[in-house]
Amino acid sequence: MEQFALTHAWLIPLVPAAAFAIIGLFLQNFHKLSAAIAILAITFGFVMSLGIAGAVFNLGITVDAPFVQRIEWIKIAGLQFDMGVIIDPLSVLMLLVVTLVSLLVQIYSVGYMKGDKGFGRFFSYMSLFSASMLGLNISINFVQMYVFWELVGLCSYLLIGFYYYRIPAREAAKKAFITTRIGDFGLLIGILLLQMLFGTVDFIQLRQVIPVYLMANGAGVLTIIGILLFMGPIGKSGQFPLHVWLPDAMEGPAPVSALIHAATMVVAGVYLVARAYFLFASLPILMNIIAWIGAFTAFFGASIAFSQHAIKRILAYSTISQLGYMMLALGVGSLTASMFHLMTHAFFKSLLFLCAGAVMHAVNEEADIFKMGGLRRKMPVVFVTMTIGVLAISGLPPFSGFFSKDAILAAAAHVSMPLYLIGIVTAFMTAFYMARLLFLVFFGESRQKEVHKVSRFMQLPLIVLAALAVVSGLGGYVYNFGDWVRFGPPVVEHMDWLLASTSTLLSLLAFVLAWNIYGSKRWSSDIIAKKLGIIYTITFNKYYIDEFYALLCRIFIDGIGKIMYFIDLYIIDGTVNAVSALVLLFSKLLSKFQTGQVQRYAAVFVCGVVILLLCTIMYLDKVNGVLAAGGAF
Amino acid sequence: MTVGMTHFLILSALLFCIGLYGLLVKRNLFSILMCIELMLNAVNINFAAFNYFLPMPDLSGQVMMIFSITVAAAEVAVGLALIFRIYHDFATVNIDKINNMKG
Amino acid sequence: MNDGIFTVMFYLAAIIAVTAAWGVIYCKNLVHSALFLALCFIAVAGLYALLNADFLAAVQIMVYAGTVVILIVLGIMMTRRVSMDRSNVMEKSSILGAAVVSLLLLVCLLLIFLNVSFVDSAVNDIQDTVGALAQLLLTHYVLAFEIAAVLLLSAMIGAIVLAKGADEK
Amino acid sequence: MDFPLLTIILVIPLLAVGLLMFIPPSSFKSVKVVAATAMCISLGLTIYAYVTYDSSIGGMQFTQSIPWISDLGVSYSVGVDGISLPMLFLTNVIGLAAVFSSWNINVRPKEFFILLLILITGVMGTFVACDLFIFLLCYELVVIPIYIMVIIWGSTKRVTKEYAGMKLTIYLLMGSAFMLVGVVALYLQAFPAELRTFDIAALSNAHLYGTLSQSFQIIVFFLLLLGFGTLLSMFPFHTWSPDGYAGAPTAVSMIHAGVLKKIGGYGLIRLGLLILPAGAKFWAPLIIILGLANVIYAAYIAIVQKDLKYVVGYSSVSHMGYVLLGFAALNTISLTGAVANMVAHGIMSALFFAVIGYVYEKTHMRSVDQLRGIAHQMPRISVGFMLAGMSSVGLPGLIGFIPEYTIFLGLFKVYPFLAMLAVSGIVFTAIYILRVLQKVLFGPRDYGLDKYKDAKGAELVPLFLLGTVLVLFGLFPQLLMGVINSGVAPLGPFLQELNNVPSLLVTLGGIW
Repeated sequence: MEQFALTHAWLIPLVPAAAFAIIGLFLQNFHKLSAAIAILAITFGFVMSLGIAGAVFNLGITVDAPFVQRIEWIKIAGLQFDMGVIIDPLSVLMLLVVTLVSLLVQIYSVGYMKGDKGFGRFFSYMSLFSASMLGLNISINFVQMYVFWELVGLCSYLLIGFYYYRIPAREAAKKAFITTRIGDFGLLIGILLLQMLFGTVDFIQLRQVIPVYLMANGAGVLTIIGILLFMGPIGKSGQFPLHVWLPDAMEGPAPVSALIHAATMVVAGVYLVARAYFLFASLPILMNIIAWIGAFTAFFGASIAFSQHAIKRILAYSTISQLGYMMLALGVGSLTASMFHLMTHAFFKSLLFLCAGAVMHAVNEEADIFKMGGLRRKMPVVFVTMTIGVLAISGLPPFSGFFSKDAILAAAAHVSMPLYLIGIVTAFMTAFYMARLLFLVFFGESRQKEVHKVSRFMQLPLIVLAALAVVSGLGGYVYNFGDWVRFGPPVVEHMDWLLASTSTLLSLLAFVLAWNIYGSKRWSSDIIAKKLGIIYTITFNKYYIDEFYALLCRIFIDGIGKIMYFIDLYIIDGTVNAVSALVLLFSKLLSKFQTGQVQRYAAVFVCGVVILLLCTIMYLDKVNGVLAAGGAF
Repeated sequence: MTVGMTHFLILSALLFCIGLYGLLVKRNLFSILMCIELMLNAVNINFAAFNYFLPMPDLSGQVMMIFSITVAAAEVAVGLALIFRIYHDFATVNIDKINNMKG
Repeated sequence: MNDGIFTVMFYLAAIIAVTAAWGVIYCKNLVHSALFLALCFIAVAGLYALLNADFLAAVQIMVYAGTVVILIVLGIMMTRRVSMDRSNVMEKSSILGAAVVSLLLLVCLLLIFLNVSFVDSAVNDIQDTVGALAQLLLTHYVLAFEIAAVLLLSAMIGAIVLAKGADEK
Repeated sequence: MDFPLLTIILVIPLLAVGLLMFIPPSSFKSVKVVAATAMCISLGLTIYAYVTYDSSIGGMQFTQSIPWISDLGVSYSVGVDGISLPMLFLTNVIGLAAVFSSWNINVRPKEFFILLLILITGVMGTFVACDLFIFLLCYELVVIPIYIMVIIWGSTKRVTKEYAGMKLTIYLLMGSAFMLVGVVALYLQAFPAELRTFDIAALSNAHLYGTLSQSFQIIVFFLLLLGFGTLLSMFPFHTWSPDGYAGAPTAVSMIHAGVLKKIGGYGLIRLGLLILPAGAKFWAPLIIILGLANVIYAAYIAIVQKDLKYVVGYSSVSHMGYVLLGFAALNTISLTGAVANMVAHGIMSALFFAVIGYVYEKTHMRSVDQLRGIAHQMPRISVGFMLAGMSSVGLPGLIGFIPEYTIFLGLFKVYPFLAMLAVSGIVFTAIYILRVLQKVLFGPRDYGLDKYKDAKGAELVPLFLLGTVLVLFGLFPQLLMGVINSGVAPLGPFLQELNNVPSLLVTLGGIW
């Protein structure tokens, strides 16, 4: 079984892809069947991933000695791309996380999407997404990764715009695609430059040639390439300044937000950096950039989440913030911490999103948390699971977030104090806004009269994810996550209890604060908002970045476009039309000579003949010569 | 001075130019057609003369005349038909009135 | 043929032809012009006969003096509306230009003809012209001959269609 | 090869034309069936040729040569290699799609399909011709039907169809006039009088004998560049393209944008590069600049367009810029990419025009402002739109990605900084394509559009056919790249030698 799973790992993305094709082409209108096929396909993927995980443990496959399969995709003179499978603990972790979350989210969707006209379409997109994401996870080279990278982007586009009849949804979808495209532009250039420099984009080969190159040529060009490559993750993982699409992406259905915009696709950027860590880790300047962008994004996202009202938007900014954490971890050199957090975050954040979906489902798609309240009695399962999620993300022991976040903070503290401080402040803020969310939604007096029931299909995944959110951190800590998913030699993790207790205390403090403001209403939130004044306004309006981008776009895209069109229409085409008008004018002039009087034409014709004859006269002696020689004409 | 090639050529030139003059001054389509026939005849005289006076083993010149006459006959037929048509459409055979091609 | 007679006959025919040609354009009555044209054609036929083209002389009389002129006269009849008296006047305004152009052409032609020295010693004296012509037409010129036949046919059809009027059905 | 496959492929549409002459104009159905059958057979044979073409040997295959005007060195000779075979395939696919997308033509359908088939034959002829004379002949054969079709079956929006038809025709003829001058000069110069030939292979060797001096090559290549560049809608000779497509009926837009334009790129490679290498090398920097202008300038303009056909028109100008870039980078990778991009763009623009044609035919609307949310009423057409749009954006898994990637890669090897600019085109493309897609396809249901039906029956054939090719060549690019590579890879050493030939930059540097 393990051996089979290992050598047939390529089936993991292929089966959901087949499910996509079958559902998309034939089964759009057979709702139950399409859901069954999609879930079966991803279950197959999960089982296979488990098998591969077993194989990795038993056969001693490590990050230094991965298992690789490849097949030729393109081969032309001077260029060859392979498609293939790379199996090492890193990719196995991703496979497990993606298949598991995807499976649970799809089960949840059976309940969530019930009665929607696009049910079949939804599951076909979900299958396509799973296929692309899994394909991305097992990529053996940059080009394969780029291919799937774009495909997950497409799925994200399709799923954000799933409710295509809603204008915000379609606008958000467009925004997501174009914003990530800007990042992909850099990524593509980076890949091209790598290909040019080394003649290969294969991870295994690059890993061998890059140190040699660095020894010989220094880090200059590679740093530029690295920055360009990093533009991709900035776009895809919602890092500042290309984060703007992620909050808007919440226009998609809640399961989509949970799966794509929290657990899997957005971490593709983190995964790319991790996969190519041999490149990034050898470039100190770049590592600094990554760390600072990550730290800034973490703080920045949290500060906006502070003041938002829509439940999924808060979670979206929280996702941005957590992704910042992961980048920070990568930047400070701890691949282990980053991937650890990636895993735990995938569980608790998708849990949170699914809970949010359930809440919104129950209260008629109301999104504003200030209009909710007192839901803990009416939906106890959701309340309990959501609380677990909130505790996990706030980093309280013994929930998973505690271990992973602590690992990141510890790593940051080792490298740079400012980064650590930003991290710990962000942790405090995270706890505060999550508590705010929790208290506003589930405590206080009830404002909804009717609450829809949460179906079984939706409850089961919540419970499983909640369980994972509890144990995944502890499990990882106990079973030495760092032995497997690592860069460089295995490091023995040990808790830095000082750091851990500091952050725990801060989180508790945040909870108390939030309870006083939002739970017991001891302090009025409005007054605080007023006191904070301009700061509150700025964060509430997301630092006006969207407006700024819209302005840029109007000036540099529409404005220049209009100017160019003007040039095209009146200068280039104008010249052409002027030439044609000139010709027309000339022909009008000439046509005056055409009197329509045939006899005039004849007279002119004869004049021509006369001229020809005059020419003949000039050569008359030659004619005579020919005649005299007895020759005929 | 014996009558030779040159005489015939001059005669044909004379006839041709008279025909041309008529062609240019007349306004009646029939008249123009007649002038054209005149010019064709002038040309035919040349053929006959060349055939007769130049060292030539056969009657190729006369064959050319036959073709020329054929073409002239065809031309008269079509020309007359055209004139009928024009008369039918314009109710005139005066060429000045037929200037639809005026630019 | 005797040289003297040849000369006399030539001048006679030439004078008739030129005079008749002048008559064609001088006459104000269209029918008179047509009659002069016939006369001119007959004179030209005479010239052909002088040039050992007896078959063509006959053709000339039959086709031109006979058919063509008659056709033209018929046409004149069919399109006649008023009296023929002034049916064929010259356009006063274009006389000068036409005269200049024609004279120019004439002068040019004369210049060329008078300055080219032809060697007209040998005279093509084939007796059986009809036979020789037939021989040539059906051997060397057979393709042109056939094409001429097709041309006549198509001219005939075209003339019928044109005269009948295609749009009248 | 005993079996004259290519000749048969060429002759079948003409046979259908002959057959159509005898079908009464009133029986619409049989006219369409005959045309469709002919194109089906032709496409079938082309696929057979594509499959049996031996890429491991490469070179001209399925050749056939019959002397025609031996005094001038003209012969009817046809054959395909790795560069022309994909183009032939493209022509047939789009030809068949064009026939089916014109299924609802009810104004003089007989004349329409006769002209369409002649047009397709002409285009195919240019691609299979191994003789320059035949090439030109077929090219001229193409221009006239297009004019008539635009004038009779076209549509008038911003510009009248008469204007559009005239602009299209005059531009093409102007281009071909330059080209003709160049070709005649080439013909006269390449060989001494008694050896003169129009054979392309022989002419391609002429520069080896030194008869074509460098300055001669530079001048003649410039003439060819004007001709083919106009055809390829090279900046600044591109304005015919959006106007022309806007006025033309669907099938003409499809064929014109899909394959006819590609004759420009094909000609630049086959005649420009192979016969006049020094000229090509000399002008390469200029072509790069103009190509970049195409890519970015046209993309910018496409962003502000309202009429769907104008968007696609400018988008095709923009994509042709990539072809120019791929050509002018002058290495095997970029050349492969250029040829592949011609195929890719052909398929996607044909699909675009097909779906726009359907929408226009049903609603008589083409403006982004008027059409909204048609995914509600026309889901199948919307899928076609999405496919075309996404491959235009260069999404991997569809046909557009690999060609662009290879072009970029080839260009990076020569002009890295300009290449970065070129890559930015992918962002602009995404902007204008997505703007159009989301406005036209998505959004609230417009009940005013409810009376219009989705595509069905024969109308689905182009969507399915072109969509299949898009996905197939996207997932398995080797099917396409392998064949092209067999045509381009042997040029490697030849292109290597070109490195030593001076280019425009050297001359300019000298003046400096």
